[in-house]
Amino acid sequence: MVKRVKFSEISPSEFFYRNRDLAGFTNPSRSLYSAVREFVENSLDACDEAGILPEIRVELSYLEEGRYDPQPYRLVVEDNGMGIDPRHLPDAFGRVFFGSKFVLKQARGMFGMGGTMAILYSQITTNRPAKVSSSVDGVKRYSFKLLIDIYENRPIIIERRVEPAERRGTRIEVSLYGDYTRAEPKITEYIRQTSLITPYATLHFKDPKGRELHFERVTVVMPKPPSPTKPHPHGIDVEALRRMIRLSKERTLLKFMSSNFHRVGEKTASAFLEFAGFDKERDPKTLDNEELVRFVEALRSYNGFLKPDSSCLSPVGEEILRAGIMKSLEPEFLEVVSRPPSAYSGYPFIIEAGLAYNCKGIEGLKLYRYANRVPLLYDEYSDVVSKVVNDELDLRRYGVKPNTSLAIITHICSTKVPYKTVGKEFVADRPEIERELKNALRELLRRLRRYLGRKRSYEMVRRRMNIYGKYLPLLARFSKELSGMKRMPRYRSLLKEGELVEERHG
Amino acid sequence: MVKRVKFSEISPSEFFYRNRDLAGFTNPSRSLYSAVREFVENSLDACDEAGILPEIRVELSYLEEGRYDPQPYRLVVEDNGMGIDPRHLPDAFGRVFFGSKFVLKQARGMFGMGGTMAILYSQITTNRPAKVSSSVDGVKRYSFKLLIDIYENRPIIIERRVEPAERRGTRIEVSLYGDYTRAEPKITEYIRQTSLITPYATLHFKDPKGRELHFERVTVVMPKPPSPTKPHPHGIDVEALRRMIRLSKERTLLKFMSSNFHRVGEKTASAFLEFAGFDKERDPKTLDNEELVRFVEALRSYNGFLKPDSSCLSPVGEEILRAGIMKSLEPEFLEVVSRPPSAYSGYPFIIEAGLAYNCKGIEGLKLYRYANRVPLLYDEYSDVVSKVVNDELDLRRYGVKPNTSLAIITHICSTKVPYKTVGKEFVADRPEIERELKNALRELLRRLRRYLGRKRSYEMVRRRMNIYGKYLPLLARFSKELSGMKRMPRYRSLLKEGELVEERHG
Amino acid sequence: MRRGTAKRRKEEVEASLRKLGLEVYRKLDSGDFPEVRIPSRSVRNIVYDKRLRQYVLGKAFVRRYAGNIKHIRSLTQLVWLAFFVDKLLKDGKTSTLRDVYYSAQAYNMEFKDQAESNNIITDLEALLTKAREDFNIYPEERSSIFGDLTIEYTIPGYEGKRINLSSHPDGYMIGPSLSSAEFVETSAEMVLAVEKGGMFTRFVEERVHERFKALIVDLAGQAPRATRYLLRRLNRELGLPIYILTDGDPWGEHIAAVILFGSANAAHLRELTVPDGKWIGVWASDIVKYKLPSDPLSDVDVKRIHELLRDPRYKEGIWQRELKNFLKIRRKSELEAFSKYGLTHIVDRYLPEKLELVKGL
Amino acid sequence: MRRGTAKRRKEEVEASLRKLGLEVYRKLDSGDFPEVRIPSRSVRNIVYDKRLRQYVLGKAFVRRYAGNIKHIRSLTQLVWLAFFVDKLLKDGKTSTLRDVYYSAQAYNMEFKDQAESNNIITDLEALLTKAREDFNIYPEERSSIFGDLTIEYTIPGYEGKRINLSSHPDGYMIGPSLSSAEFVETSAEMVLAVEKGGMFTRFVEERVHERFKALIVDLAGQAPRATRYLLRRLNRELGLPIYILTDGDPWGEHIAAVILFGSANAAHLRELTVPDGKWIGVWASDIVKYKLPSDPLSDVDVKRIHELLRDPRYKEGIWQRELKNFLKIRRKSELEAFSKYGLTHIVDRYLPEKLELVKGL
Repeated sequence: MVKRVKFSEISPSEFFYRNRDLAGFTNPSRSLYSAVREFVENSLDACDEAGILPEIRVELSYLEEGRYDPQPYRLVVEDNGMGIDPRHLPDAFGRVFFGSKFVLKQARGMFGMGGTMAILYSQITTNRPAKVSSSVDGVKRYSFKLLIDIYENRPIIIERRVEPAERRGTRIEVSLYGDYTRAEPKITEYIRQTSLITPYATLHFKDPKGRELHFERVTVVMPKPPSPTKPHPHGIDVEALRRMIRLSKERTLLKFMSSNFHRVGEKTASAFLEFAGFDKERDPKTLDNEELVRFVEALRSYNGFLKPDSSCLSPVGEEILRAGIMKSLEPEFLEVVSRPPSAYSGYPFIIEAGLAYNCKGIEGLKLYRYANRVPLLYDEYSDVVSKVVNDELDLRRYGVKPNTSLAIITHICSTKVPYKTVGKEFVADRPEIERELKNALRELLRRLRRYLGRKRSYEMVRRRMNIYGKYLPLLARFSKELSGMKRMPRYRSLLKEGELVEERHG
Repeated sequence: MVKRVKFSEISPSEFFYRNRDLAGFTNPSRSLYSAVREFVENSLDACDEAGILPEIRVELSYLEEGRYDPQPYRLVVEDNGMGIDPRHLPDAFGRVFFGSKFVLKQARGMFGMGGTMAILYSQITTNRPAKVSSSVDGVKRYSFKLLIDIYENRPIIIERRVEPAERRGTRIEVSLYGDYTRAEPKITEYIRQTSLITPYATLHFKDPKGRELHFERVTVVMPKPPSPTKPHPHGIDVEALRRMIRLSKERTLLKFMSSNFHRVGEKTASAFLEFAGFDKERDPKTLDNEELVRFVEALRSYNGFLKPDSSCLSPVGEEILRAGIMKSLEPEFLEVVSRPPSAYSGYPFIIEAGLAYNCKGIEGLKLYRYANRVPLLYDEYSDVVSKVVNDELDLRRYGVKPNTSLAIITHICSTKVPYKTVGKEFVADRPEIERELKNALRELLRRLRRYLGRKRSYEMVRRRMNIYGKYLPLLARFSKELSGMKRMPRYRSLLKEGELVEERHG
Repeated sequence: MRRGTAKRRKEEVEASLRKLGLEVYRKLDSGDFPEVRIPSRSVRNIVYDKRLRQYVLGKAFVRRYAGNIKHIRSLTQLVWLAFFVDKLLKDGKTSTLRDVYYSAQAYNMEFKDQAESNNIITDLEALLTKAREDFNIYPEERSSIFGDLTIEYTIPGYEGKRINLSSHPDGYMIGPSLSSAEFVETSAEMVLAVEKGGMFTRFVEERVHERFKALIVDLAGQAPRATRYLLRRLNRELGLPIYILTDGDPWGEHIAAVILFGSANAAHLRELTVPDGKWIGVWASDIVKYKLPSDPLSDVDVKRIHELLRDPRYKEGIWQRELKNFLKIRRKSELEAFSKYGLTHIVDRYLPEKLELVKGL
Repeated sequence: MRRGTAKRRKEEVEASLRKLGLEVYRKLDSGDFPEVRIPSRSVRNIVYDKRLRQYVLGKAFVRRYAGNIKHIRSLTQLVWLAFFVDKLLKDGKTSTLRDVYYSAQAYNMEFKDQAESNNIITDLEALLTKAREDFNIYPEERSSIFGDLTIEYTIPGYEGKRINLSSHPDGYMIGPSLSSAEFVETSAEMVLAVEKGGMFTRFVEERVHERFKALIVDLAGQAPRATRYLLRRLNRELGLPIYILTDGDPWGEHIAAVILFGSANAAHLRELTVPDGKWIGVWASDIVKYKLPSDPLSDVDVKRIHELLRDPRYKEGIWQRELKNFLKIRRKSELEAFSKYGLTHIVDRYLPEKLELVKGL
């Protein structure tokens, strides 16, 4: 007997409400950590994008005294960033898939839903509204109390107020169930690692037990902020091309190409079209399916395109990275490298990496993984960096002995980091990323090998200096005694020659 | 200088197009595996729900001969299930968040987007339309060629045909980029493990090299199909309650309770409302925020509710599980257990587990993880089962020596399995699930310990039988020689007593 | 000089064995399960006897009762061993531990491994409070002796024969015939026991036996029991003071301590110790005083020192002081380290200085 | 009976040492860097000499040239060692490997570890084709001997003294004085060398020396070089056949083979082998024939057999046959396994049968 099957559709916030595990809100401990993290990242983004030296204050407190974990907490995160326009403020925090981060530009947040998920989670667990307030001008501050209508995927505004502002920036306050006892190590490690990659930020954290962590900025140099960009032709798939054509107003392939692709001007476009065998004057909208496929295959195989530039990316830069690592790890030897931009599936990315040898407080090998300046703390073994370090590099080949104190810091920045989960904890192993990581780490390891080699050979040379001075007289004395001769042999002339022969033998 | 920030909203299929890594479509090898898997699961669901003994045919072939991996493949999956109504067929495969699986009932597919994602992926990589056809009556078969309009999240129907059907069921054909060389072990392992948990199904797999895998059904007993259910009061959060009230037409709390909650009739409802201090006649829509919170807290702490029954769940059952494991692993010793239903966050679940000792072809410990009859092959170390087996159980305490050939089979069935990723590869560590897993495995391990103990002690007893017969005469002889006596001592009477004393000593 | 010690001991052992046989026989013959009570050798029953200055067993016993199926096998093994030893002694033969293990098979007895058979041998030692050398069971390891000592053999075929142990400068093996020999006469005034064969040869070469009127013993590492028994006899029967010279590390110190005060795993035996003996080095303080080449202590060394510091034998005097010195200087030296000053330095300088010093202690 | 062997060898060594000293001196004195060429001991230069029936070094040399900074240290060490050995011989003193290591410090020389100093000693052996015992350098390990052999010592203080090695039944240590003694007379007609001390004692007890007119040697495992040298001298100078009795496993077989044909790591030496000697068991075939208690071969045993099968010393006859037998039966037995038939069985039955059999080979 066949039954009738009911079909239906749900809203995005409904989907994520049902599947909040996907976004890192698995249990009270992990959820508390995820909430801290999502808000801090939003705050840092809000400063970076405006070129403001960040000053972030995080405060976690018990909602009621004397309870045991898991229990409700109040979480406040406050920044001096550029603020959010009051017209968008409720939507930005009360609607899934709504945000400023759906353009092709590097940012910490990416799915446009981290903050909203944290509010969703707090609402589910404590049923208290979130309080968000923001000032874009340092004059007026707009405050909202809001809940999320999950069914409809929209914010419900409970209260709206305008007050005089003391300074620019955004403040968010939520009440949520958490387990700080278990989350504490991760949260403090998160803030510590964030300060390593953001040495131009000042971070304050006050925990529910009243303990405070302060990280003062050590540099006022900020990374160049990124600007939105067009997609690179090497990474375009058929679907992407189809959509670009539909959205484009250009009527010829030449114009279409030169106005829609990253670093493609008329000259490049026309060379490419000739290579691919398409008429420059053809209306892109007339391409049929087969032609679209051929066009994409030609885009992929053509070698004449310029490499993606990094204008849309905001790498930390060697100087800042070096300052951050130096301050955090105090290594004996440190090298950093910023790889040239590369791309996967049309998304440009840059790998930055640091290698710190003989660090304070580190025994053996430790990985610091970052993606778009966000530290990744969970699921290390599923990450592409672990895969490269453990499976692809043989550290001993670089003269690194087991148990050497060694920190490997990797930073992948991209307009889109290929996370495997919405919880943003580990990066998928795209071959292009794997290759760049390998190149970066090999370069650093070669420099470390040179350093270790120099260190050793310096000591060698000094030792050799005295060898002839020591052994020739002994040789003379023993051969005299053994042969029963009366006087010492005349060996002095050899003292100098010894050195020369040595130099020849290298 | 503060820049203007652009806010915008995107569609769900847009989101997943941008973030296809999340759904397991990471690289050509993984994507091929994910596509096979999504379609096979849809097919099995379509049979199970209608009580049809499944017969599934999977065929993978090269789209063009003589190319190298990664290359385009044709994937065909065909079943004898109940078919899909032609009115819903295009939406079911061409729209994200549209499906039959958003009700509270156990099914393999869950996010309502696995099949759609596979089609999305095939479209992106080969730009060829998918062909889907289905017959619900065995008479007429409706066929569609379709593409997905990602921007608008809806199917584009390219061709629609009606033909006479040879039998009931659904067939789907897609062309997609893949890497079979690397995916082969996972795909064959997936089909093998699927046959273990579905011994009532016949599975055929033909691979691009022309090799075939056949798994014939070994039983015609099918698990009882699940029926949709209402949520259990213990697992309700404030948000869920708010939504139930909004959707309900009941005007009193008593009626509201007894018509919306799992196993709550008027008697239970009235006892609860008394306990919680709410007026039975109160209109649920008049509850304010504070009251909602109090109501939910009362729901959680009230002990009078019945446990969730398993009508909405479809465990495999001990008989079928045993048949499947026996056939696949041929163990020396096998025990299976089906735990009573339990619930987390309002979702009922059942843990089933098997423990197979001394299996064919298994060395050391091997985990077979299933969720709603789906084998989980990736990311074993992030899964709750690994956590329990490795961290919470000390196998040696149960007499299991290291390197013993041991298979642990776990099956969690639930109206909603808390996956950590959309790719459905590992289960989050909810405390309720962890506890049930622990109980199930401990029970099985205790039985194994008994078995191993009996095996040992049987041999012990036999050995002891002859001990007195052997040693008493020797003792007599040596003491005679040592003491220098002439004749043997009269010890024969002791031969019987020895046994008695032994029995007394236990 | 007492005489006949060796012979008297043999008769004692034979009498105890017969008594054991008789007890078991009588029980069996009257239809009862025989039993034997053996002093327990468990750690809790090992105590340090301050008066005897050695480890001894306490009052706890282990019961081997033939009526218990878990005991009958080991009890039979024990009685078989007593019977086998009795035969060895009567026939004037010796045996190794390994021989005992295999010999059982000739009697339909078996041991599951060497450890089991060794354990039964120790049971019999504990039961009779006699060392296995008294049962004519000798280990493989041998040390050796040299010097002016005339002995008279008691083993079959050599009864009454005498030799003097100063004729062969490479040394005489200390085996069954020497262990069972009677001492006749000596001109020696002390015994110098050294840890290593190389040093033994050095001492002979440097005529230490003449210059110091000494018998020289090569301990060959941790001294075998036959050697410890011989040292005790030399001390008791001939009144010779015993001086022990080892490597300068905790292991060397322990070699000396075991000879003087016995070992925990021979707590069931008496008459193996020489409480009046002296350890004459190499002390930790000698390493500093003589500026010896040295190596840093390893982790194992340090761990061993901490173990010994808790041991009652090391509670006082030189024993305690030197352990602490090792810990302080964190270094160790071997006997050969004196070669830094020439091969004869240890005999010419160190030995006389040290003997002088120790006599005053 | 040849006489004076020991003395002649000593003079040869002293002459070679002086020659080495003179060469180095002359080069230095004429302003040139001295050099020494030492036969290479690398695996590629070790070849099996069928005629000599032992491993020997090929024609390759290693050059130690003082002008090369990598060589000057080891060349100086070599010359120092020659000087030190010369002194040892002149003073009639002996030394252990360890002593050499430490003695260097007295001369401002140092070795970074014992391995380095041992290696230089082997260099000098290879250069002079003489064993380190010829340099008066003896290892710690000692084996022993018993039986009717009268020797005359040559070491200082004992020159001309004679003793007979049958007076002390526990055995005489084989050390520097025995190695350097001259043989005076013997009534023995063969030498029986056994792998283990326990079996040695058994043989003495069972009067094997009288019943078989034999000298009995305890090899104490893999025979030290001094013992191998002694066995060769007993064979060459006294014309005594050498019979070797070991455990029945590949390791025992190899102990015998090394005595007869030398070892690869002494390929730079001659006069340590006894190619006419015989291995009289325990053979793999004896394990079957005598139904001996046995243990299964371990993986290491099997691996060892396959190594030996590739070794030219094992290419033919009994050596090849028994290795294959071990592989076939997959079991091994110890000498003590004969105790299954009573302690004296090995002497009463096995030994005469086996000697009879082997003489026919």
